[in-house]
Amino acid sequence: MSDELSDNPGPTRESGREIAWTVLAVIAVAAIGIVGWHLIVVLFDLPKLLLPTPWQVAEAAWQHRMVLLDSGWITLWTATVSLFVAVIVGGGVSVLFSQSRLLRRALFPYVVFLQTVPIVAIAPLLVIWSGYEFRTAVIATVIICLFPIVNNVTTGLTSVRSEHEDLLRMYGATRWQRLCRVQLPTAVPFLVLGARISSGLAVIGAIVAEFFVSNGADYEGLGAVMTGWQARTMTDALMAALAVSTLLGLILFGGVNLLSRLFLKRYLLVN
Amino acid sequence: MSDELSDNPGPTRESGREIAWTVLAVIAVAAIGIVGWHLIVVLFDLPKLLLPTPWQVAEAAWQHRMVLLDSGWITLWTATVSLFVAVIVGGGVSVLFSQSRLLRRALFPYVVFLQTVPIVAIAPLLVIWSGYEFRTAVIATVIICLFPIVNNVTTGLTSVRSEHEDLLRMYGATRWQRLCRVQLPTAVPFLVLGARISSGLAVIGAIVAEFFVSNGADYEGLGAVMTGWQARTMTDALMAALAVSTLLGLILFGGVNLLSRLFLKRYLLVN
Amino acid sequence: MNAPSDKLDAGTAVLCRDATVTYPGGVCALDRINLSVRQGERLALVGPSGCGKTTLLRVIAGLQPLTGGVCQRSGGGTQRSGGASQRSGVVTQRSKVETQRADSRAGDRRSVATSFVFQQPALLPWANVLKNVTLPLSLGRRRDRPSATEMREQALAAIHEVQLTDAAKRFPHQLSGGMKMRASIARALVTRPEFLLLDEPFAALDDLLRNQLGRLLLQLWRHHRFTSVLVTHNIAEAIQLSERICVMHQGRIVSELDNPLSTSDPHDDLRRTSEFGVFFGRVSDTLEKAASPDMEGSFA
Amino acid sequence: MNAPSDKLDAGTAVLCRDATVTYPGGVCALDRINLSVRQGERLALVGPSGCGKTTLLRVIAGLQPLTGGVCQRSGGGTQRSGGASQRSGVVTQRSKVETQRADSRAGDRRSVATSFVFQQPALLPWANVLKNVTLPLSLGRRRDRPSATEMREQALAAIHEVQLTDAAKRFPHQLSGGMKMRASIARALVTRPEFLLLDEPFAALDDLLRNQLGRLLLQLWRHHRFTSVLVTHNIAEAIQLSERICVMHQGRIVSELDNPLSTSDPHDDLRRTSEFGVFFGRVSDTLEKAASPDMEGSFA
Amino acid sequence: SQRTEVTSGDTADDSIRDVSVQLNWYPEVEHGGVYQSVADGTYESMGLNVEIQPGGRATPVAPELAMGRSQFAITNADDVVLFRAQGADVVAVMAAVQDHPRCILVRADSGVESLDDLSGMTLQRQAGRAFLAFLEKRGYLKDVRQVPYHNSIAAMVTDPKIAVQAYSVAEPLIAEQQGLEVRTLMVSELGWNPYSSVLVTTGDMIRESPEVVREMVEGTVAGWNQYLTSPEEANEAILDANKHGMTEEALRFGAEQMIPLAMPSGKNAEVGTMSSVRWQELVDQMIELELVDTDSVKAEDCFTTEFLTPAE
Ligand SMILES: Nc1ncnc2c1ncn2[C@@H]1O[C@H](COP(=O)(O)OP(=O)(O)OP(=O)(O)O)[C@@H](O)[C@H]1O
Ligand SMILES: Nc1ncnc2c1ncn2[C@@H]1O[C@H](COP(=O)(O)OP(=O)(O)OP(=O)(O)O)[C@@H](O)[C@H]1O
Ligand SMILES: [Mg+2]
Ligand SMILES: [Mg+2]
Repeated sequence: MSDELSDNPGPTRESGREIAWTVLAVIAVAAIGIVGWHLIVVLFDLPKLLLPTPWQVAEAAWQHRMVLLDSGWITLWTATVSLFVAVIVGGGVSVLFSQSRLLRRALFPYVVFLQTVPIVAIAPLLVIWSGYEFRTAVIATVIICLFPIVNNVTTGLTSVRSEHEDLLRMYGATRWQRLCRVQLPTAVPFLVLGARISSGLAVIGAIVAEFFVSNGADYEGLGAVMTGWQARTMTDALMAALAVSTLLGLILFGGVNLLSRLFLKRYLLVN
Repeated sequence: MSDELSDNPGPTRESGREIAWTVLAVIAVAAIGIVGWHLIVVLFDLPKLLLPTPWQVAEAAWQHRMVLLDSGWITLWTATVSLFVAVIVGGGVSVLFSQSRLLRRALFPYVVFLQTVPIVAIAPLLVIWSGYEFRTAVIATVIICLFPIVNNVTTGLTSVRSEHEDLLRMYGATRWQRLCRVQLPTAVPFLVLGARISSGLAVIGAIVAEFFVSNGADYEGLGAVMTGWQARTMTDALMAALAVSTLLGLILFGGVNLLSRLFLKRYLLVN
Repeated sequence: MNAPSDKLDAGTAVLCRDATVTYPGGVCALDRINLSVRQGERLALVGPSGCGKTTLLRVIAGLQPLTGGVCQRSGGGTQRSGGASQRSGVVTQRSKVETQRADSRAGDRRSVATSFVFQQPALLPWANVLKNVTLPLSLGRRRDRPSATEMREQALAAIHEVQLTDAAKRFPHQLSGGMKMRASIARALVTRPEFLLLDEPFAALDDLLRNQLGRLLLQLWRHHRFTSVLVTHNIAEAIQLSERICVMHQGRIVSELDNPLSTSDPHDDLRRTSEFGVFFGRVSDTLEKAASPDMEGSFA
Repeated sequence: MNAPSDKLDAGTAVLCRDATVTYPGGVCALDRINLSVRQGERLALVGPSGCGKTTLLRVIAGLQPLTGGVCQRSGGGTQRSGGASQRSGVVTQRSKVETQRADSRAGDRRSVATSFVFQQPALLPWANVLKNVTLPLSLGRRRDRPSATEMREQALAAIHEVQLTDAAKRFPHQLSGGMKMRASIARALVTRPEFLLLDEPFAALDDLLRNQLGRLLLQLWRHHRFTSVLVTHNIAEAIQLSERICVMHQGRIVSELDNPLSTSDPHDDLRRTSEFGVFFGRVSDTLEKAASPDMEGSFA
Repeated sequence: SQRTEVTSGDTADDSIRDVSVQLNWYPEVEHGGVYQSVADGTYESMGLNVEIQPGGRATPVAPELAMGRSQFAITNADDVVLFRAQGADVVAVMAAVQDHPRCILVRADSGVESLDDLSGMTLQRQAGRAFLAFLEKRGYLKDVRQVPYHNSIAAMVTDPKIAVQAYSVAEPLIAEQQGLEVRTLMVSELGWNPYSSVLVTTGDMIRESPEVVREMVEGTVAGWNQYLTSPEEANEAILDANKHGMTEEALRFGAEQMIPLAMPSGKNAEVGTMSSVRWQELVDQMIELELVDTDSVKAEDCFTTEFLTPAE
């Protein structure tokens, strides 16, 4: 998961064998979890409405596979776009913040505001201003994912090692040079860390945004589907949808990891 | 905000003068924001229930000051306890993860699950299992704040510098010694970074949990109050509540920063 | 703050008056240092570990704010007590702001191109040797910045001078300790600086390389007549590479010795001459005397 | 994997056979090294920067896996090719798992207490000097671990030996370069190791301190007769502190020279004797010959 | 339906007008009349191109009207009063449902026979709803633990001590489908009975385009009349718009339940009518419950019946 920061960059570390082991381990845990779940349902004789058995959930998933696929795809798209926007915007804000301590201190409380404001509470306002659009869902989701990026990247940009600071001063680096040559590379591991957190938040954000935004017929993500199923107390289908949302989270999380390994590896090495 | 990581530990850095400047800057930004907001309302002649003027919000805040104070206090308490629990639990999980690569890989997807599952969707289940209690709100909030801690601390624990690894191997450190002497100190800056993100999430989590968990009698936080006001389209009071929630976020955020400065300073210095 | 009265004489490169540095912990690393370096002079600083050599070098470079006294550098900024928080983004006192501006402007203009070989290599871990060495060429606001190919060529030449050609594409974590220091030396030399500050540059190198690089330095000096301040523990090295040797002890300059051998061309047999032996002994004795208990008492 | 045939002779501390290390980038840092170190022997490794000294030391310490050959240490583990991914938590080949276990068990038992002075100080930045020096005493599974006060006293004694008493409470970032190395040396000596590996320990120190610490090492050796391998660029130091000098070049040991002066008590005038001069010249020549173009050709 | 033909004839030469109706919740039987008129082309024949904007959680009905994104909306009468108290010029022009379907659902085995027996129960409710203030004021909620409504009746399955706020046209069926016997306690019987499924528009709209309002009202009344007779076509449209939250069965059940609520007297003529007495009563009640300030809302501003009577 987080080994890039500590492991030597041996090309054979991530061998196929190891990946196979990982997959096996994950499946083993899943198997244990599913059996445990089933036992709980059976032992306590829980009604389906409260907690369906894994098998019932699987059936529901199969029955609603097209809906899950379609809406899952839409939600994934919302989450991905939002994460991307959050990285860009958050990175930009952080760069601004890194340029002036005063600016940072003056504006940081307002970034905390974005983080603290319950999206559930401002979603209606967003809808009023921006309408029942994909755009609105993205804005809401970006608000949710922004803070981890800003917090981490700002910290990264202001964590330049003192020896590098000296170097920059010696050679009269301009702000811009300082930023590109040292600050941004220093911030990369922090960005990756933040983007990982945001990748999960993006999925949850997209779903919550959809609770509010996708009432219209033309835009129907997992969140909208889940609201409907909840109203009909279709607990089994609801749980299938939850499983899909987790899958989306893992996809985004894995994507962030993969991209960072492919393109940012050299910045992740601690020497 | 994040200067501990880069600045020299001069005792006079955080001088009173600088704090005064910061406060001034924050207030200046607030003033600009409030004036802009007022102008927008006046220029576009927006109805009060769409966007009240700052003054109307202030009036509403004053009018409902007792409610805001009481419920804000409850929410702050929920968020604080949850953040604390999240740090303990998340730290524990991370320590487990740091001990075995296989364990880490096998279980990490399930931590991502916690992060991705919309609390809105599982809150009803939680309530059924745990009741309309403070406890339930804490559980829901912990679920929300856990991931940033686990993600960051695990990364920190596995980011031990290779020179320190060598040192530990040379002197035959046990797992436990390795953990206490090197891994945990290495992970501290990562923990602080994660706790900062979680401090905001804790407030939003507590509010969202209260949407589901509050019971009219003895446990009624900001979230519950906001639902009621939203139903009555009391936009002005709602915005006052949002302001309070931001305040709570800032308090927690500041608390995390303060504690880390007081007790963890030596671990935050990059040398 | 650049008051006219502070102007340096034409021939003076550095002038420190009562320069004092007390670190936050209370350690007095520099204790009322008075020092002047002429343009084009080669000065060596020797002294026991922890006596303040690195601190003095950083003061001269403008990297270390003073807690007392003044230090001026021709074409550079003025360090004085009060300009304490140079790395802070928020400066509240007007005088501080000005001092800082003067400093950074000076850094930008680089009216005197300065290079510093730090005691630790301080390479950028995410850049390979070539990129690290190219860095100083690509920084600053110079109008006449060389093209990318020129920069590359100059960097490769500097890398060749420190015998790292084979490792030009390697990253710092793939280098040995000595190789890192050599990359750092190449980075300092690549700009052909007019002012060179060297903090134990050769400590991690073997004698052969040390001599070769020493010769390289002298050769460059004959062409460019740069001003240089060299910190070293190696008295022989100090004698071979400098015109004047300042002996430091516990934050003070306890002795300045003019080097009688400085004009000679460096040749390997220099060390075997009797003049060398005599002067070596003098420096050595000064050092030991400074460290002896009674002297220590006078500084404590 | 600890097959009986691999057992070392009683008097042998280290035995490397065809030990080879090729780094991921393709650099061959050690090229079929054959080396044996006797119990209680003082060995010095000299050679140009980047020739593989640090790598060899790390192989001997068990920190660097081999890509070919074997290296055994008495009471310690066996390094052999195949135990490549020692820091990985997941090892798939059965043989790898076993190798690793053997290694770590050996480390835990510490049947031979080993200390390593790394080329970089490698201090824990969040601990002050005293805590850093106490560290080795508090690690491991030793039953007879000293009490906290004993550990503190031993650490303070070691700190006193490297003349850092005044700085015992300072943190690494408050130390000068030489002081960091001294703290690192104190940390290595505090356990009174039976096997001492030193990677250019005195490079950042002035001659006076260097001599004092050298004398300290010899004194300890007379009492404890530990085995030691010292990497240094300083030929004089190698002569004063070792019984045998191995000259390395480009990953190979090109020459082993028995030190005729090793038995003598170290005194400051040793350097002025003619025997010293002669042996110094021999080592020096060997080094230079190794680096000369025609030799270079034979290694390339 | 004859009237519809006449009107459509009057406006035949006018260009088609686009109007949007904002619903206050996910599409359901409460919006049946509107869907009916869209589905069977009633609106179209009157020259209106009606677009239905579905609602959902926390739908900002009044702001949508104020912003002019929708010209009409469906909401409850008590919300109209609240909106007006907040300064939004929202006016009711037609009320489809005379008796409010609001009810409290309890399990048959809970021992609760009427709303008087609620004490000791846990009520899942949406905080801030006006009927709660009413129940509270009248003392029905003494010793009742009020907790948030989870948009589902799942909690009742495990706990007989739980009561859930509901609409009599929807949740009882869901409970039945889950094999749960429930009792439906109507709040309207206690005297809290605002109109439901109220068609609202803005004062500006009434002043500037009264003919559009009139057409809209007439079309919607016609739609409701049709829906209460044969809901199949509209139900299909509703299901299409809310396929995850609705089922055919639920819609059929809801439409059936709707008939007595929309026509307590059983006469078609009653559909859509409003009386100033009931509006006045509602406003008085809300003032009494301190939901709105005295004098902030006048009952006569809340509604107009001018579009319910045939044009002169
Ligand atoms: N950042 C710091 N904070 C506090 N004290 C410091 C700091 N840096 C250096 N010192 C102290 O200041 C004194 C002088 O340090 P300096 O680095 O200048 O020594 P030096 O002459 O370069 O020594 P060496 O030859 O060992 O590098 C030392 O006592 C050191 O402990
Ligand atoms: N982690 C690594 N990855 C790749 N190459 C490496 C690595 N470490 C060292 N090397 C290379 O291996 C060779 C030997 O390195 P080593 O550190 O053993 O040299 P050394 O003899 O200690 O040199 P020095 O005297 O400069 O410290 C060098 O060419 C170096 O570039
Ligand atoms: Mg120094
Ligand atoms: Mg080395």
